[in-house]
Amino acid sequence: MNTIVEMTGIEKRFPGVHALKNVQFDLREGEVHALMGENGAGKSTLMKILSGIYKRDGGALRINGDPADPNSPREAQDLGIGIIHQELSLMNDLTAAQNIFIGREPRRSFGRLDEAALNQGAADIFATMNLNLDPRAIVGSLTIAKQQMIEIAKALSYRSKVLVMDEPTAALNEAEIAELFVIIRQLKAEGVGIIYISHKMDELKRIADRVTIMRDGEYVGTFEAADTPISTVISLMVGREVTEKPLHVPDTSGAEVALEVTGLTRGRDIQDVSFSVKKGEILGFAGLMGAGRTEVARAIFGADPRDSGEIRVHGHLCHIKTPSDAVAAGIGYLSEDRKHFGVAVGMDVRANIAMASLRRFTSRIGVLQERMMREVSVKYINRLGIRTPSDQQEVRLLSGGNQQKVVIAKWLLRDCDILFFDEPTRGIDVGAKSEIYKLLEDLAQQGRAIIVISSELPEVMRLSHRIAVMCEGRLTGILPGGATTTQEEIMQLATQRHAVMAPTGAVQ
Amino acid sequence: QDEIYIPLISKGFQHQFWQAVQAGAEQAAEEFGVRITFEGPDNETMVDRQIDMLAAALANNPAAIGFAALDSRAAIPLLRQAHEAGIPIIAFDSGVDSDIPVTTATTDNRAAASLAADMMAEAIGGTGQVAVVAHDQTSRTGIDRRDGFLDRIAEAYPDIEVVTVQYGAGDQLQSTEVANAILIANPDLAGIFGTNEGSAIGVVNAVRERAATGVVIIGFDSGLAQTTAVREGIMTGAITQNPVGIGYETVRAAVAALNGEELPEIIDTGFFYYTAENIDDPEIAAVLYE
Amino acid sequence: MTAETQEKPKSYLAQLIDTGAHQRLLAFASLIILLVGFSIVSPNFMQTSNMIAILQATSVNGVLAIAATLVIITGGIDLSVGTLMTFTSVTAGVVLTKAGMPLPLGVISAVAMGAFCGLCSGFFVAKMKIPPFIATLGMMLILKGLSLVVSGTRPIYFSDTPGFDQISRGSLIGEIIPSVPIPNGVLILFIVAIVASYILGRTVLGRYCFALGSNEEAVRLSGVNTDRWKMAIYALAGAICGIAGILIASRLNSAQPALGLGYELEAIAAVVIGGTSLSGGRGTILGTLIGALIMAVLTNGLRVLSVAQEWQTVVTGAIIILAVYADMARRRKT
Amino acid sequence: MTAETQEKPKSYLAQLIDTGAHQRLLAFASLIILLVGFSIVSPNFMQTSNMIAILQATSVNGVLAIAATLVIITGGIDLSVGTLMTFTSVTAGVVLTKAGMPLPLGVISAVAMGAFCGLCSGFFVAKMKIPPFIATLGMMLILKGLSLVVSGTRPIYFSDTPGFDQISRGSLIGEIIPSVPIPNGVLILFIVAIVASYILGRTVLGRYCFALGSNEEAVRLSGVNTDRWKMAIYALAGAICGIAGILIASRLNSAQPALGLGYELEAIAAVVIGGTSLSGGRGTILGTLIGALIMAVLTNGLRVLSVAQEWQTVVTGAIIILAVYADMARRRKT
Ligand SMILES: Nc1ncnc2c1ncn2[C@@H]1O[C@H](COP(=O)(O)OP(=O)(O)OP(=O)(O)O)[C@@H](O)[C@H]1O
Ligand SMILES: Nc1ncnc2c1ncn2[C@@H]1O[C@H](COP(=O)(O)OP(=O)(O)OP(=O)(O)O)[C@@H](O)[C@H]1O
Ligand SMILES: [Mg+2]
Ligand SMILES: [Mg+2]
Repeated sequence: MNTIVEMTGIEKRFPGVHALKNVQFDLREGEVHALMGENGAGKSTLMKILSGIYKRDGGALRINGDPADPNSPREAQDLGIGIIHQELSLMNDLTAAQNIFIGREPRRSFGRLDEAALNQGAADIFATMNLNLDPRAIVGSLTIAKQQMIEIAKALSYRSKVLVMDEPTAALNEAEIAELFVIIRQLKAEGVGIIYISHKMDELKRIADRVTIMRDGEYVGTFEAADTPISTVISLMVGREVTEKPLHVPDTSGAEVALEVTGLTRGRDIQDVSFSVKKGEILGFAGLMGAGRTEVARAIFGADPRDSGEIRVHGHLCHIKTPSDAVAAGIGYLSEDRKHFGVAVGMDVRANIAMASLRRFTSRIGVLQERMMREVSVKYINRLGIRTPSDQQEVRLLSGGNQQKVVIAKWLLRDCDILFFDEPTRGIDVGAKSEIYKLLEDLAQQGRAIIVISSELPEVMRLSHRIAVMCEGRLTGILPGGATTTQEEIMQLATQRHAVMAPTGAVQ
Repeated sequence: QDEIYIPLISKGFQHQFWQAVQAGAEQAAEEFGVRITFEGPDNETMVDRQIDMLAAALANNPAAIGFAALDSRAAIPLLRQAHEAGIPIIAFDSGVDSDIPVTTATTDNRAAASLAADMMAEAIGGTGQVAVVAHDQTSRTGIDRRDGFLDRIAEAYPDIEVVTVQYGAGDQLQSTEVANAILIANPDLAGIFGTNEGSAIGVVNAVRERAATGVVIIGFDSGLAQTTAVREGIMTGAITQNPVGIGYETVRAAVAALNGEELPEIIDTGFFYYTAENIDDPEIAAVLYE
Repeated sequence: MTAETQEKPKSYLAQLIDTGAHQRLLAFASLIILLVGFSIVSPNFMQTSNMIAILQATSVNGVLAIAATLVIITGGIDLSVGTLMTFTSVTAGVVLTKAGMPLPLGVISAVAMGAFCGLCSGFFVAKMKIPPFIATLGMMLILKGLSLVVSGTRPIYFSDTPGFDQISRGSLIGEIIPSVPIPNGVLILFIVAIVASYILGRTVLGRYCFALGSNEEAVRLSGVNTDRWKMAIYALAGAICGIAGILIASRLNSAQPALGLGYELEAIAAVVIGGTSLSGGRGTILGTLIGALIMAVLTNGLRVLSVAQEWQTVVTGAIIILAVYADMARRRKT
Repeated sequence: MTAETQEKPKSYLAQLIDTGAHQRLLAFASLIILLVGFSIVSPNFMQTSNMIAILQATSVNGVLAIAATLVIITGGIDLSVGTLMTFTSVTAGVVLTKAGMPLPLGVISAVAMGAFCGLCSGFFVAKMKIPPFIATLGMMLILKGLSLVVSGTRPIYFSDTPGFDQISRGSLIGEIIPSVPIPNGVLILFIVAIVASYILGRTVLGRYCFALGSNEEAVRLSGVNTDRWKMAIYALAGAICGIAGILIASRLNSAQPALGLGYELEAIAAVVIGGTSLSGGRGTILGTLIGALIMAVLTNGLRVLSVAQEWQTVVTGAIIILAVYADMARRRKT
């Protein structure tokens, strides 16, 4: 097999951060080469250098043996390098097909667009991906998962020789991941080299041929994926052993009900959803993409209007119309879309962490107490291991996973009694993930009610004391947590379509 | 409806000058039992807006129209349309380059400014540097007053040097800054001519702020601030037109035209030079407005 | 399970009307309400001649607003539309009157000068990375001054160019159907609107217009030469301002060098009332047209009602807010 | 792998100067270049009295620009600053002259009226979800009309309120240090700047100002009552316009109801020249102050040089573009 990409001695510095120190990497034709490392290890930076977005400060890059120096995304494309970015970079006001073919629109004379060919082209790509999506759908109105699929479709449409996938599955669920892997195997067979970045360890075994591990901007080593146990990879990444405690389901039968939702309805997205969470309990929400879990959380939180439904907090009926009502009632919601709803990327880490709790850091006349904020934010930076040169770094400059940790810190600091975590570990590395699981368990132990929405079944099963399953806007059932519940049981409820049976929406 | 309706389209409406014209027109309207409306664009550059106003006025089936053209030729097609519909047009303030208007009620701005030049020369003793703060570079009145002053100086007073002409848009604040800069740049300045109310007040403000002594100010138009400045002696004197008279004569001429009376080609409403001495003369007081 | 196959694509016109109509229904409703309201209150309002006066009054602002729409969709703003219009009319004046060229050359020179000045603004924005607000503010001042310089601070009359005033004032339609003497100026407005709408919806240039306003960085990362396209869009907007320059010059039968300041706000207002977002990425020409009409109807109606001028201003302000509120409220519902 | 612990926090003033100075170095450099340039060309330029005239000329536009800065940082825009200033000066005129109240009450009424009108704009934007451009454009027209209505379309003179003209023209500093007779108007500008800067940098209100401009939805989902804060910011901006209203009324010793149109563009230009982004989320008061000074120096310098008016405009446009270009070029380097 030919080596198509060869990077040696790569250096990159940002103000205050030495992001890459003498890093090497190589990619062969027709292989999937996984790039692993903690949040902020430098994976995305390395790939941005490869794809012409950043200029390297030092080192050499060879493509097919020839020295190359792509200075713009365009030049990288011409060298046959395509990339799916970690952060979605789509034009929200345009349709799916228009996004995919931006810059390469099928044209007729005088710069006229051939819209039919454009949509057909997109439909063809979607067909090969086994994706059910209208090429004319406006991207901004789609869920992140679908947006992610569009990014993938766009990258595929370039027919690159080298395809970089920076956390393509962070927003996808099991079924979609399976589809993606089918595509990857197909590309492999065509001789495309794929660089694959992910924090989902199981994917390593399923798809990768080789794995390169990075730590703190340095190259650690390259191994055959088949011969290397996951635990070795993890300890090389994190620099220590990560031990997973098994789930212990506490007995909450005597506990007070913290949140009770009855008959929550909004159009077709949410249909008569009722459930309750007790103090000290972690309720997991499972379901396929578009099942409506996010919508339920947003409706309870007052972020979206609802048609009907009652919300009781500690037994009292609450009229929640806006998120500020919800927070006042002690409900917090960590959004799944950190870029749009989670962080203010232009502001610094400290300001973001304090955002939901400013009142606590404000004197009576409205003056902010920066010192207190600094102490607290440094505390959370340490506790969550947020990799940042200082708490005054703009969030925009952090790696994706570290941005996610900032959002988590914001809600931990806010200290709500009832906390919704929507995809809390999206893009977070294994080490930090287990830290966050511990944090959630601690919060529950302190008597808070935690609701975790996650598209990763193992995560739901690892955390939940009870598991609520949704399908097409209905709550199809609530299963007990712990070892007694199997993935199959959850999947069965998650695919229980309306035609099969009426909603069971069990209130316990 | 046998009510006689006469819309007046002026060059502006929020300035004191135009308010005084309106007052005169309303006075005549009451006297002759006609209904008038008075309208003008925000500033004197908006030629096309004035034409839109004329078009809207025509929609209301007026008996006659009073019109102060921002551009003497641009409105001719619409005026012709009105003329053909048998609506008499009375021009006021400045003329229209055509024989459509039955008469024009106006002041000779050039002659008025030339009188200002004479008064300026007299006040500074026929020699020295003077400057002009004008209100507009392109409007008819702005050009006439500036050129009337400049031409008279050039022709009759060889020892007077006009060092600069600058424009403050008739905005008091902007004219203040303009006059400030002129005073700074020309420490030996003997006099400044302000070509309308806003410009003149601006000059007065600047002279006050700079505590500049010995600068002769000649103004134009009236208004409380200007008459006060004249009384206090900060402003040597000012030219005033007879805006109330312009408004009055316009409406009166319109009524006369409707009655089939013969009208002179020009109704000259006159202008006056006032100083602290003659400001309270009944003849002068009648044409000043607050 | 592939994407559902679409119904067969609609004709362009059908699509134009359809997306327009359903998206802009309420701005349109505001317009109708205004028209009906004024007709009830004043019998003189709903005359053919007054309707034509309204359309005539819309023509210049409408064309400027179309130019502004293009730039606003890219996420920029163009403050120079008003003075650029003036500058192009002065250009035509110099070419026709001072140089004595034939009429078509005058028109072409105005449009070309508009495109060139637009290109300059585009260069400042795209290549020099100056925020559009400042680049076009600077351009606005430069062109205001240059108009005065080139014309010698006095109007240039087209009395020697027979037929020039017919460009806007004549009525081709009126010659065919004498009962609807719609002036050519209005015809030109609609032609410009249709062409601009076609460009926006159907050409690469239009596509990049929306794409740039949506997420410029993403477009750049896709390997598109964003600078070049941006400059092209500003140049196109400039050329459209050149058409506005010809329209206003023809209407006044003269190039008025001091005109133009303040027109930019009115044009942008029409754009925003028409539902185009100042943050870019979305907008329609039809909406802009309706926005411009709303403003013209409002101004004309209040005048025909002889409302005192200071109250005209107050009412205009209030109705603009209400019209946009109604539109917003409807859009939030869906 | 934690954040390195910071150096000890700087004092507020040190921080103000520091972040300001290093961020705004080049806009500042443009200012210096202009000052030096004009001094070389005209010996009359660099006099104390002219410097004071420039500062005096900055005062009104500077205060308006500070108000505009607050709103722009939230991602909005305020077109009503100019006519709101006028309306508050008329308010003060009515309270002082027509109602004969004592001077402090006049000042308070102007500021309160400013805050109230700002609150209305804020309500339109936050609660009625009207785009800021339209909400404040409507407000601009409403206030322009109301100023004329309330004043009866004529100036209100403060001749009966002794000391009123001293608010802007008098010089407290000059009484203490006779050689630097800086007028109170300038002093007030600096006080407003310092207070606004403090509010932006050190209070919750300021924090939300930036946060709203940065990502409003994220702030709302953090449980913050964004509507209320937004309204508070518009109200604060309105109150600052009230101060500008007092300043201009005092300077002209009269409330001029027809003034104010066009002042909004000048204020926004100062803000943008000062490096505040129209897309919100970032900006400094110091930058705005420098922006306003650049504009005042430019206008004054060209006038002192007696450059022909039409060329003044051209040169102003060109220099604004260049100044911002220099600033951009520097910022891209870092
Ligand atoms: N433009 C930038 N300016 C300053 N620092 C940067 C910039 N881009 C990245 N960094 C820093 O470089 C380091 C590496 O970031 P990178 O995005 O490559 O991490 P990553 O390995 O992709 O992490 P994640 O798994 O969280 O996505 C981080 O500490 C990050 O804060
Ligand atoms: N911004 C939006 N505009 C229109 N429809 C939306 C939007 N966001 C979500 N939807 C729709 O709402 C439904 C449920 O949303 P969503 O996919 O977020 O649910 P979920 O169960 O949280 O799934 P996910 O696994 O994607 O988080 C879907 O039909 C989706 O298409
Ligand atoms: Mg990354
Ligand atoms: Mg979701």
